[in-house]
Amino acid sequence: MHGKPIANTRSVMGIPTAKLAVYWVIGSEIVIFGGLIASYLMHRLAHPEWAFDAAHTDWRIGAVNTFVLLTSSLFAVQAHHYAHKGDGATAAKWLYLTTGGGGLFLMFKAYEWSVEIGHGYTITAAPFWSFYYTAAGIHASHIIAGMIIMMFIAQTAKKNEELHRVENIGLYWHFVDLVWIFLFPLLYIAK
Amino acid sequence: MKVKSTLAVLATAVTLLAGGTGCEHPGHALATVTSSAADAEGDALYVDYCQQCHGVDGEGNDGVGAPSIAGLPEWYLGRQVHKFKDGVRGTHFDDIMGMKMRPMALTLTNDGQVDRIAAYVAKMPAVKTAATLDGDAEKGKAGFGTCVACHQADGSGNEALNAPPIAQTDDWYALTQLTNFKTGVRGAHEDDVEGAQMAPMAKTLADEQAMKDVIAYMRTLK
Amino acid sequence: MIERLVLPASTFAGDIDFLFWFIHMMVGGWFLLVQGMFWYLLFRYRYQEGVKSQYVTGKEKHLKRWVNIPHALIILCDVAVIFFAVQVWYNVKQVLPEADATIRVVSQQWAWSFVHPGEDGELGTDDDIKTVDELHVQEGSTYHFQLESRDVLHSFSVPVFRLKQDAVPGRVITGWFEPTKAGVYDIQCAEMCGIGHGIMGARIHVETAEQHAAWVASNKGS
Amino acid sequence: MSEPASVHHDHGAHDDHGHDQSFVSKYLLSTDHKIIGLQYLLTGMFMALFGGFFPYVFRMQLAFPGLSVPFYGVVSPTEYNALITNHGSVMIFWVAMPVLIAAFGNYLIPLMIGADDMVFPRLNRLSYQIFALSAVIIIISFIVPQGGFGGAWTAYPPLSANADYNLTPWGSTLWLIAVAVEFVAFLIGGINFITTAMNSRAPGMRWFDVPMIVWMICIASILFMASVGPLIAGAVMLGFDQNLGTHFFDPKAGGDPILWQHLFWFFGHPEVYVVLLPATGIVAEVITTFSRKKLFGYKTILYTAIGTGILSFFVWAHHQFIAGIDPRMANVFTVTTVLISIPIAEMMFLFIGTLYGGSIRFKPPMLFALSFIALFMIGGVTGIPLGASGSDIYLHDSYYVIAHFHYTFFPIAIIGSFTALYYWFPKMFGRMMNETLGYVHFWVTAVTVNGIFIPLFVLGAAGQHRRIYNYNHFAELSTPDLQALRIVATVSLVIMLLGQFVFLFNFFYSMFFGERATKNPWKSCTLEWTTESPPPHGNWPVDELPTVYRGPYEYAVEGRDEDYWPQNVPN
Repeated sequence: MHGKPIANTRSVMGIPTAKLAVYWVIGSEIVIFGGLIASYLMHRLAHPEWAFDAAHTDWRIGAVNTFVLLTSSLFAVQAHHYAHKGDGATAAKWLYLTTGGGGLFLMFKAYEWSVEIGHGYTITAAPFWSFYYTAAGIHASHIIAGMIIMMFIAQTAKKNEELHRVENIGLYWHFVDLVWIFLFPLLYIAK
Repeated sequence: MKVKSTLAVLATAVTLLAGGTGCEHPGHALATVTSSAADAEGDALYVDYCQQCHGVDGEGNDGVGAPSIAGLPEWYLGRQVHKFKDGVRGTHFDDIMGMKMRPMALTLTNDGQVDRIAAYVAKMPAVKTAATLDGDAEKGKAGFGTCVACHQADGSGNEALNAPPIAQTDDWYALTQLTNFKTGVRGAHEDDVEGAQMAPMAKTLADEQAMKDVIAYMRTLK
Repeated sequence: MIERLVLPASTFAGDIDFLFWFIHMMVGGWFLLVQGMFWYLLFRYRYQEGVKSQYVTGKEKHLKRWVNIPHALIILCDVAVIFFAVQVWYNVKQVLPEADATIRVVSQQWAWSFVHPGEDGELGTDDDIKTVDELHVQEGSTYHFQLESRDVLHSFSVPVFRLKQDAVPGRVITGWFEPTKAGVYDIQCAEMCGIGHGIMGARIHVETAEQHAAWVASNKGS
Repeated sequence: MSEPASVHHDHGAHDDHGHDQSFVSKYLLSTDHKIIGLQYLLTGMFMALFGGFFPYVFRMQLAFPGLSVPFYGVVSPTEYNALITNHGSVMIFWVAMPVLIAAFGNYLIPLMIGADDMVFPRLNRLSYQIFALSAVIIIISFIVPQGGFGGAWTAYPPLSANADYNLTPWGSTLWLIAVAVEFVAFLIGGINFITTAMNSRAPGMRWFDVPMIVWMICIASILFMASVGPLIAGAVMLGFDQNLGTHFFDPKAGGDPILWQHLFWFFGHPEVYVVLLPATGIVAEVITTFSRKKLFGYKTILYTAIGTGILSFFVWAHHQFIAGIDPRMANVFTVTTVLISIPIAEMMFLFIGTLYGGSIRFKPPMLFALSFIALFMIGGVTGIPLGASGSDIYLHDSYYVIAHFHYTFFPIAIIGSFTALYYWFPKMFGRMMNETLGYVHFWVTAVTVNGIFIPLFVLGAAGQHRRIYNYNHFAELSTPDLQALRIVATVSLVIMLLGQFVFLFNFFYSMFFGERATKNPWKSCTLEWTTESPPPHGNWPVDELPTVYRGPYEYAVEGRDEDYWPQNVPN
């Protein structure tokens, strides 16, 4: 609306303000997912019989999705690289690719879920499935939010404005990726 | 929370004002006023103490174990609430639903509250809830013969014989209560004179399916 | 201090009362001391014409003493509190003494039901005595209770015994008590369990051996 | 990012040009941290009217059970439960948090660190808007069919998870949504506070030159952020249990109700310190100013705050001693809980030590700050018998607990807020509050609070349990003696609530007709007193943003004429 306050331009800690804030965002997200994963683990360890349900997840789709997300994270690194050099247009292209990776992830996810729901493994089918859909769903909502923000940032980056944001969304994206790295073995591999 | 009762009080106030200023027959107006004041009070009591489980229209809630009560006769409602209050119902180890109702009845500590609620609920239009059981009405017709003596052929009940109307009763509730009567969960208390009349009748029904059939027939009556 | 308000009627009630008294003496002494210091300072250093405040940073050794020494003493008191607290806890909750009898306590919205072992002293046999809102135990014998819930969380609380234990649906929680004084006391529900929580009470009848035997005999076959 | 400061110039130096803004853009859509702070403050005060009215209703019911309560009517059990549940929720989430953290955090952090605004002004506004939305949702939750949620503010499942148990399908869902939305608002706000205080301090302001309240609000925000995450995850699970039919917390289908208790109290206990710390920060500011003293051990106070914060993550299960957890765990948590007395006692000692050698002026803010110390001490020491597992067996969920935590929360949320309001009112509105009315308000509040809660200690020790709407149903609790205590508590409450009207009158009257305030009416050292009262948009003229030369509490420094030495005055 108005210009930025002077407060925003100060950097007593030597870290750009926006980046500092992103670290705090990630910190608060870590505890959210931490709580969720800890709850899941507590249950999982107490109920070995959940392995029966867990066996019905499709680890191949999970693995492909892990690969897709990791690749998109790589794209985000590329975007940061070009943004750092001041090449907003190329950075934007890489950001679009990253977003595309997120989209691909969601498409696989949608297919996977529709198959599972088709087999009757709905969110209410068993406690395992409740956790499965809740954890993956919260994660997917982060992917969607990240994609939306990334599109906006790509728009401004194209005009060579606010290039520092490219790195910040990249940090967020790596974090979302990392959460998946935790979720994948816990939900798919551990049988 | 108090929206409904506040509205009722407002309505009473408006009636009062109207009666006090414009009406040509003061006696008639007074009658209207008192009856609607009683209604408003009954309504407030219903909202405060019954609605949570038995629903806005007295339609009940099978998830909670609360039967449909709207339109049951005043004498029956009042007597049952008093039985709950006095520990004649709802004090058996296996009467899980009754144990939920008993404390609610105990909260009605002021004199006359039970009667006012009973009068109010009796005036509510009866609600017949959807069937939840798979009984065969044809087969149940024969079994219903036992019931006719007290509850009448049309299931409308008979106050003289302490028999409430049963044509509107929820099937799940009827089944639980028949089972309770049969197994001595209800009607076995020494002070439950009316329940003691019903208990042997329930014992004539051989098994659960027989009960379901009778209930299915019973609910075709109205 | 508690014993003046509620009768202690179980073997461990005295321990808990002692702990309560001990902690209150402990913290009460500190409380009075610190409040005394606080009010003294307020009075001593109130604003006076021409008197300037002192520049004190809190690093001065002779002043820091006033904070550090009491602080070290508080840690000592903490240790004492922890010691007695854990000791009492261990005796009441962590170890189960040999039981003379076992009872089942079933909680539900909004009533307590109890299963007594009956004449044979064994739970789960035909002569079990099932009651609602009424628990009968014998003075001087040790009981194990198996606490269950049919729906939500409840808490089995007997103030005269200083006993409290939450009931968790899906679990059977075992605890113990040994009544020491005959009489009739309150059982309360101490965990929010819905709209009837406020009246989810029951009575515990602590009876002498003869009374208890008579009660068991009178309930034979029920 | 690299926008030149001059763009901002016209909002700082010539702030009066704001007059062409409409009311909406100036007050409702403003990104100015001071306006947002006031929005939080007024919203919090508005919610306090709700949260304060509820205890009037249920205490009247407890003192005179079954009778019609004036201005309300007869209280049914359902309503009683909804009232106590929402009294707790509203007071903590919609009064204490917005007033202590958000309102004063927003208003004071930029001013006290010498910045012109928060680092993310628009995010700041968004945080308020989300908060306002949550307040609207919780108000709506009272008037939906079946009434408001009545499962206690802890919302233990399965009661809260299943409408067949709690009988309030709408109320419980809306309550949960409101709480979750409120958490999001405070996460956003908290990130803004921390980032601002970390990165935007005035030139020369080192870590230990930061005023205590800024520290405390930031530590509180970090505590909140670190503790609320699991509960947010839990809230999603509980919401699914309520509305999608999952069974995370329902043992009938493999769930575990105790899990919620862990998630809730892992947040719930640090939450106490989330609101406590800002209040102690406020007290630190006020007692230094009015006793003309440096804090007795600035760093030690800071370390005790951090220590308390860290310890608070390891004590949560003391709320669950008898909840069916492994009894051996209770021993561990007794130790950690009793250990919390170490930093907190130290902090109180240091506050009292600050009074030593002072020149104490008993103005209304100072009286409130002192009563915080005196009252909070009662709350503190009565926490020990509750934290000690052995005595908690008896005291758990009794009125002793209620009295204990009200002796902590009342000083924190109510006394702490009043301290801050009386102290910073001249800065916020440019006028002084009426002192006589302030004294009347103080004495009424600080005396009657004891009349409310001391009887509750006795009732708790007598075995009276919480959340019971009519004690006449229990033979041992319906004695005339105990009933007399309940009536004493209720009468005290009514007097106290009436006393608050004195404050409300004083607040709004002084806002418009009070005596004009100078820049620095209390002769305080911190930076907010170096600008106009009220501060213009941008806080200082843009080329006069302060530079800091010393710590925040340099009172009575030897060899100076004035007894205070503001942070921004060069040697």
